[in-house]
Amino acid sequence: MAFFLETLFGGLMVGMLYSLIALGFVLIYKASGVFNFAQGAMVLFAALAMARFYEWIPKWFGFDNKILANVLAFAAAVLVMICVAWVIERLVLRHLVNQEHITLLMATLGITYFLEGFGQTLFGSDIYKIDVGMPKDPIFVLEGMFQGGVLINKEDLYAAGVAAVLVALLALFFQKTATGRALRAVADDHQAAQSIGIPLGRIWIIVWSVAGFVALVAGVIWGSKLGVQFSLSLVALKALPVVILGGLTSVPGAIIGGLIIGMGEKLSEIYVGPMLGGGIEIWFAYVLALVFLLFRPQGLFGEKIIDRV
Amino acid sequence: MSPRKIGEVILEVNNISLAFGGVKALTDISFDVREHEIRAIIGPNGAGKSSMLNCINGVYQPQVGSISLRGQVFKHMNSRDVALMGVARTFQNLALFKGMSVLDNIMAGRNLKMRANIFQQALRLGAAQREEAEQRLFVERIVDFLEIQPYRKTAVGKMPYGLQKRVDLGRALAMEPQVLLLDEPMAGMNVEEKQDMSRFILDVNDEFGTTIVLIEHDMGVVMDISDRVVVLDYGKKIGDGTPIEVRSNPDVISAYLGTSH
Amino acid sequence: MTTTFPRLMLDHAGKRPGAAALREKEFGIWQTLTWAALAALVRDMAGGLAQAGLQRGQHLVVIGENRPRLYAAMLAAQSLGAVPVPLYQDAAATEFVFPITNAEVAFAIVEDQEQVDKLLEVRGTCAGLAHIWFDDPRGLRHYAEPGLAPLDTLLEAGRAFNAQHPAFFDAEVAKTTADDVAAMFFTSGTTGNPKGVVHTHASLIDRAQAGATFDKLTSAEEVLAYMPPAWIGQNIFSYAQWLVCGYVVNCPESPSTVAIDLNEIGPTYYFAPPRVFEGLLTTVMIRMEDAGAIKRGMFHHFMALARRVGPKLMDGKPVSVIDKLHYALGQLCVYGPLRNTLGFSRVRVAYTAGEAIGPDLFTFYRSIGINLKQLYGSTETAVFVCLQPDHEAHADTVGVPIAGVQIKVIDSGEIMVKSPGLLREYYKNPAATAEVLTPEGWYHTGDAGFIDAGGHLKIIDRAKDVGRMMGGAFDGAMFAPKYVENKLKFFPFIKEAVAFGDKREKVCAFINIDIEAVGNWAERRNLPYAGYTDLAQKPEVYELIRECVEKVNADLATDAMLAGSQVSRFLVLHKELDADDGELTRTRKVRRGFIADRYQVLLGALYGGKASQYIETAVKFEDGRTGMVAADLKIFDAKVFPAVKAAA
Amino acid sequence: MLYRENGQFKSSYRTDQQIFPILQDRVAIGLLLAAAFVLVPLLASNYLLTAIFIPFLILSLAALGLNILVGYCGQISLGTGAFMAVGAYAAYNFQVRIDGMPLVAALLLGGVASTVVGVLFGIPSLRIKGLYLAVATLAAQFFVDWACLRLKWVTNDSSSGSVSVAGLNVFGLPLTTPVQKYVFALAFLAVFALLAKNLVRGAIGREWMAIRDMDVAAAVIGIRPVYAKLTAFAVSSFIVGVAGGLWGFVHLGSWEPAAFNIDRSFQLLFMVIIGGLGSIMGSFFGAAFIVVLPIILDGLPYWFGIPIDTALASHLTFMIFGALIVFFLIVEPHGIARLWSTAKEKLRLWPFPH
Repeated sequence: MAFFLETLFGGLMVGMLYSLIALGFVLIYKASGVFNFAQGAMVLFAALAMARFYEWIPKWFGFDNKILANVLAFAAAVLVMICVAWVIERLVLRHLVNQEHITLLMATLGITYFLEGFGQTLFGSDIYKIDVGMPKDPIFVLEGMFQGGVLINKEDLYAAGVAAVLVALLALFFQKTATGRALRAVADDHQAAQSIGIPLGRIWIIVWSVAGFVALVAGVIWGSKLGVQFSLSLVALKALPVVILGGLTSVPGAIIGGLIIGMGEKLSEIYVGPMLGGGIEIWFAYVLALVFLLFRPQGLFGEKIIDRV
Repeated sequence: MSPRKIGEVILEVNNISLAFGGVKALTDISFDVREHEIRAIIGPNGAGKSSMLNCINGVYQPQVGSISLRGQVFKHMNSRDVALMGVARTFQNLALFKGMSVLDNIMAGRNLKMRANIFQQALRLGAAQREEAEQRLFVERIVDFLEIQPYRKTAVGKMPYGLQKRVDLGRALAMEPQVLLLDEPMAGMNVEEKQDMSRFILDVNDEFGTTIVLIEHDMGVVMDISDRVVVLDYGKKIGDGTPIEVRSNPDVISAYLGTSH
Repeated sequence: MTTTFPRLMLDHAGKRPGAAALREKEFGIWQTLTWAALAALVRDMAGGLAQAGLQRGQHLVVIGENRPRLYAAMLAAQSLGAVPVPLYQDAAATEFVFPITNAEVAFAIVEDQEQVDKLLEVRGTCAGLAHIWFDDPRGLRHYAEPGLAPLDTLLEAGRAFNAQHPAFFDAEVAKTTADDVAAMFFTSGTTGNPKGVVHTHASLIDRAQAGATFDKLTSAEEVLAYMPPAWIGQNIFSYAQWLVCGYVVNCPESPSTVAIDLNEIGPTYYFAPPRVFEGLLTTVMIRMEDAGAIKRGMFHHFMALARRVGPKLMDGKPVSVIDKLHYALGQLCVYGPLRNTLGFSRVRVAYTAGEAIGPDLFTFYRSIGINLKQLYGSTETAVFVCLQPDHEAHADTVGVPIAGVQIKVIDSGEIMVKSPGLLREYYKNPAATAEVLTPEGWYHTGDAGFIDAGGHLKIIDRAKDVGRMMGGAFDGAMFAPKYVENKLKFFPFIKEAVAFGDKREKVCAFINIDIEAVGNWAERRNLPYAGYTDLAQKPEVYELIRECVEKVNADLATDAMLAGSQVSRFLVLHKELDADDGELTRTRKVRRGFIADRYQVLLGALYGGKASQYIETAVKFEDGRTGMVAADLKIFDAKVFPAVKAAA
Repeated sequence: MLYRENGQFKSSYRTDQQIFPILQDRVAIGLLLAAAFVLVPLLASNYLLTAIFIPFLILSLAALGLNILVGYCGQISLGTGAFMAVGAYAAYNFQVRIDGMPLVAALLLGGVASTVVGVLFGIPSLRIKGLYLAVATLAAQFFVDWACLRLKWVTNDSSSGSVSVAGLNVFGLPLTTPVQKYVFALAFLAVFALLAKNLVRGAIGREWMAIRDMDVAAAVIGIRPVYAKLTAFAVSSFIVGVAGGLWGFVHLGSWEPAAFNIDRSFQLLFMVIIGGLGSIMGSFFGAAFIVVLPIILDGLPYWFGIPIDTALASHLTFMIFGALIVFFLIVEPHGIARLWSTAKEKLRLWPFPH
């Protein structure tokens, strides 16, 4: 039982991170109708930036203060991600306005490749570490209930906390701020939004920047767990089924989907995996999402698609 | 000119209601279409005319009501079955296959007549080869009928709007339909194009005895060529009868005066 | 010549039954009709006609575009010894009345609903017209008119009839002799009623043969038939010579696809009046305007070369090796591709006739390697009188008299012709016949001209139009309006011109601008305009035309004989001269007299020295409606040059 | 400019519907084939053959298959690598488990296996559209990756999932030298290209394109989306599967699942985009482009004497690919094939611009 709970928690933690990345997808999709395959690359890119600035900045300015270094590096990374967003809007999005989804998806594939290449050219392709000072030591909870209690990784707890906060903030941002409302308007209907004078271009830059920010946070958390390296860009692939499950256009969908996938993946790995020879978590999420789609093609919270003719 | 003889009821719509989420597109619509007649459905934009056709084609599934086609009653229509039962259809805002040539677009309308299996097609064995030629001949007759010979091999996207409308009609004719549903065939056309199109519609009805259900939002054209007219407004039926009857129907008049047409 | 058209047809069917006789583009491919199939078709049709009561010597009207079954109809009629009378498919219904009544026509075979409607419209006045058969049933399903039936029913009947009388057809064909009447062509004369020109099998076949031998035509030629079959030219090239040589005649899919069809077929033997070549050249130039700078540069470079070298090569004159190589390069880059896009890659012999052709136009085609030549002839002479031999084509002459033709120029300067191809008579019009045919069998061509040193015939003008100036600078000088008009029309900007001056002190002219060419010219100078009338009255346009007129004057001045014909005042008409308004003949020749009457006021203004003149004119539109065109026309003066005596 | 079409008129639908209606094109293609079958084997060095020609041919075949699904039927797939893998491993199993199994048969059976899997993963396309489907196809990719790695029987119990074939022969003829392999692959490609062309210009091809361009209208004229989409998946994954077999057997000789991982899927997708969606010819262009480009990119620095380390080179390659994809999607969404056909049109209309 305790073991089960541990796995469950573990799953939830991971799930929270998936949600974080999925959130990036949803944001961009809502605002620009783009299924941003490059989210993963952005995570890698952001994490690389963070990691390297963390090394470089102290050298440049000749000080030795971890906190300050981290803060500055983070700020720098944020700036970088905003530039990325701006460039993408300039060079890609505005030229592909009102194209079919598929075309846009493929464009983001292009962006993925470019960012991966560019990121590693710029920041190098070794393994770097991010240390934002998250405690590594595990803690035990519910010791009263089970002897030995349930082991939880403190780091995961923090991470989950951060993720939760971020999600909450984004939700607020969407519901309350003017930009948020504008975003929703754009999401509903580009032309209409344009006609009432919402500047599409700026909206897109904002959204992609936000997505970039989310990517950065995700990158930092994952990075500090596993170190920053190319494989980081693959976490996006883990997040895809989450988006599908939750529905491309739904923020809560992304969160809940994330948790479901997170748990499902871990549990299946432990309880089903062995029977199949293990390592099934890579595809389990997908098959789960796929099977689910067959019954609800638009995902958990996605809007129904009506063909107009 | 010897008059066409109007036959029995071939298509009947009974108490159809259709809603998207909360939005009611159609409420309790009923009307019938007789063989060989030209039956018009008119009404201001957004009156639910296209939705009506979409129900008949099985593009939309009405929540209430039934449709009976050539005696058979259906709760829901299935697009293919409808096609197999000889109902063809054109679209309001051109639903042509943009990537394909005029010939291929119309050829696609012959797909139900194609018998050769995929292997024969891959090897283009006798059967497939012959079939392609036979169907091509049929398609060419339509090209000839619609007077689009100079364009047969151009991609439909590159053609002037008026001619694209003809191709759309051609694709429908390729199905040798008993019933032809035309969704605003003259929308966005200049006077000359409208004249041509109405000539084609009359010719179709005349040469092949095809029953025609015609949607238009501008009354002028319809009144000239149609035998009976249904009038929709905000998803409700507000009039049904011969052009003259409809013209004198107060609800219709108000509906049309109410909306600038 | 002892054979007849039906016999020629049967010969081909006998010798080469499988060979293609006719092709028609229908349903996207070229449907081929072999000689054997044609023979069968004709046999059936003849049977049907016979059973319907068509008698030897009676007339059968044929109206429509070039369609195999209409050609068969003519053969069928001839097989029975009856006379096919092709009429212009684009003529108004009323224009059918005279021919039909004049020739007591009882039978008509027409193409489609359009023609049927026209015939039904005039049926009231043409009581005799008992039977009308149509080729294309589209839209005619519900017509319930007595005697109106689809061609297929006629063929049915024919098959049945032939089944009962198997020997009938061949017997009838045998009965017909070369000297029987083969066909009748109505010439829409510039004045009065049209005249029916009667030709025998002998006359037509003899000329067709002569022409064929002259250009060594074989049964391998490909011809595209796109001009009105009622025009003798089309008839000779795609009927008489077709049967004589046994080559293939191809019928376009529809008038709107002629260009495409021409390109697909790539005829080896081509025939068109100058205006067609003119139209082609204009489109070439316009399309090149859109080309990139480099391409345009290349094009103009090689066209310049072509103008310099091309004709020499065509006429087999010596050319320097460098030029030869340079031209060869041009072949690759421009001439070859150009011929291909125009559809002339395979042309071996091309003719232009009907009216004079501009030197620039003429040399353009010859210089890019198309063997374009001129011929001289008319309906009355079965076309072939003079032809230009290969290597001897000039813009200003019309070639040498060919086999069987005698030519003499009488004192009045009119050209007289004697040849086996002369008409037998004008139908039911002995007076008119006597006017043109002398007892000795000479034919008055009505053209003024002379045989030049090289033995080539040079035409100046219609004899009756040649006039004399009276008073003014060139008192008593010769005035050749047509000659002047043609020189004007040779400019791409001028569509039509009408010159006046006979018994007047100076020459004045009406001008029709070419809306396409001038319109383009205007666009390139972004000069806005609303329609023809507006554009015509732009001062810029007037200046443009003035330049042309003065060029012509300068040119005329060099010829002592014609110096008097220089144009000193002109105006640009507010409407395009139109056959529907009777200003042009169906073959687009200007009716000078008619125009002079119609636009009295304008003439008055021209000679009265006014600077502008208001006018309004009733016009008939294609759909038969009529309307008014009104405008205030400017009148410009043009510089006149003193005659250069030396040039005489 | 080089075209002389006068007199090339068609008097039967058969001649009008042939693949190359214009004489000059038929000649050109004839020469091209001759060159490919005769000149290349004679002249090309072993390096060229193994490094460029053979990969080009096999990837062209795979791209061709993918193009049918994405370009003609409009169903995007990110799992092409998986179907190649299925083809390769299935062929391998037929080869090793059934002795005396002829190579060609093994490859084709591999294709069949891939077809089955393809249809299986195509089924969602009936309910799921566009983006959702795209993601769904990733499921195939990951599942197959996993299967090849973890299911021992797939790799005939080889650890690490790597397998190898040797001593190949076709109907008794050895298949060992690069030239032999090249000709073998070329033959496959030629035949499949022809068959594919026949399909896309036939009834089924029109159904695919109809679904792609306007699925509602397609349904209304009686086309069954189910049938159209599944046949597209079937045909596509069959060809891709065979290509996979060839890749493993002919090109690699011994391989492991990584040879068919998600990067392969993307690479093929890029070939199709850059080459030209909905164009058989485009598949070849795309393949050529993506096979040759990296080699040039690697080569360039050395030719210009600017040494850059391989890591950087590969990163640059990534960037350039990415940029090119975006470039093509923006500037010429129909890829090189469209450029080609416009050029051809210009030649036909020469000297006129249009």
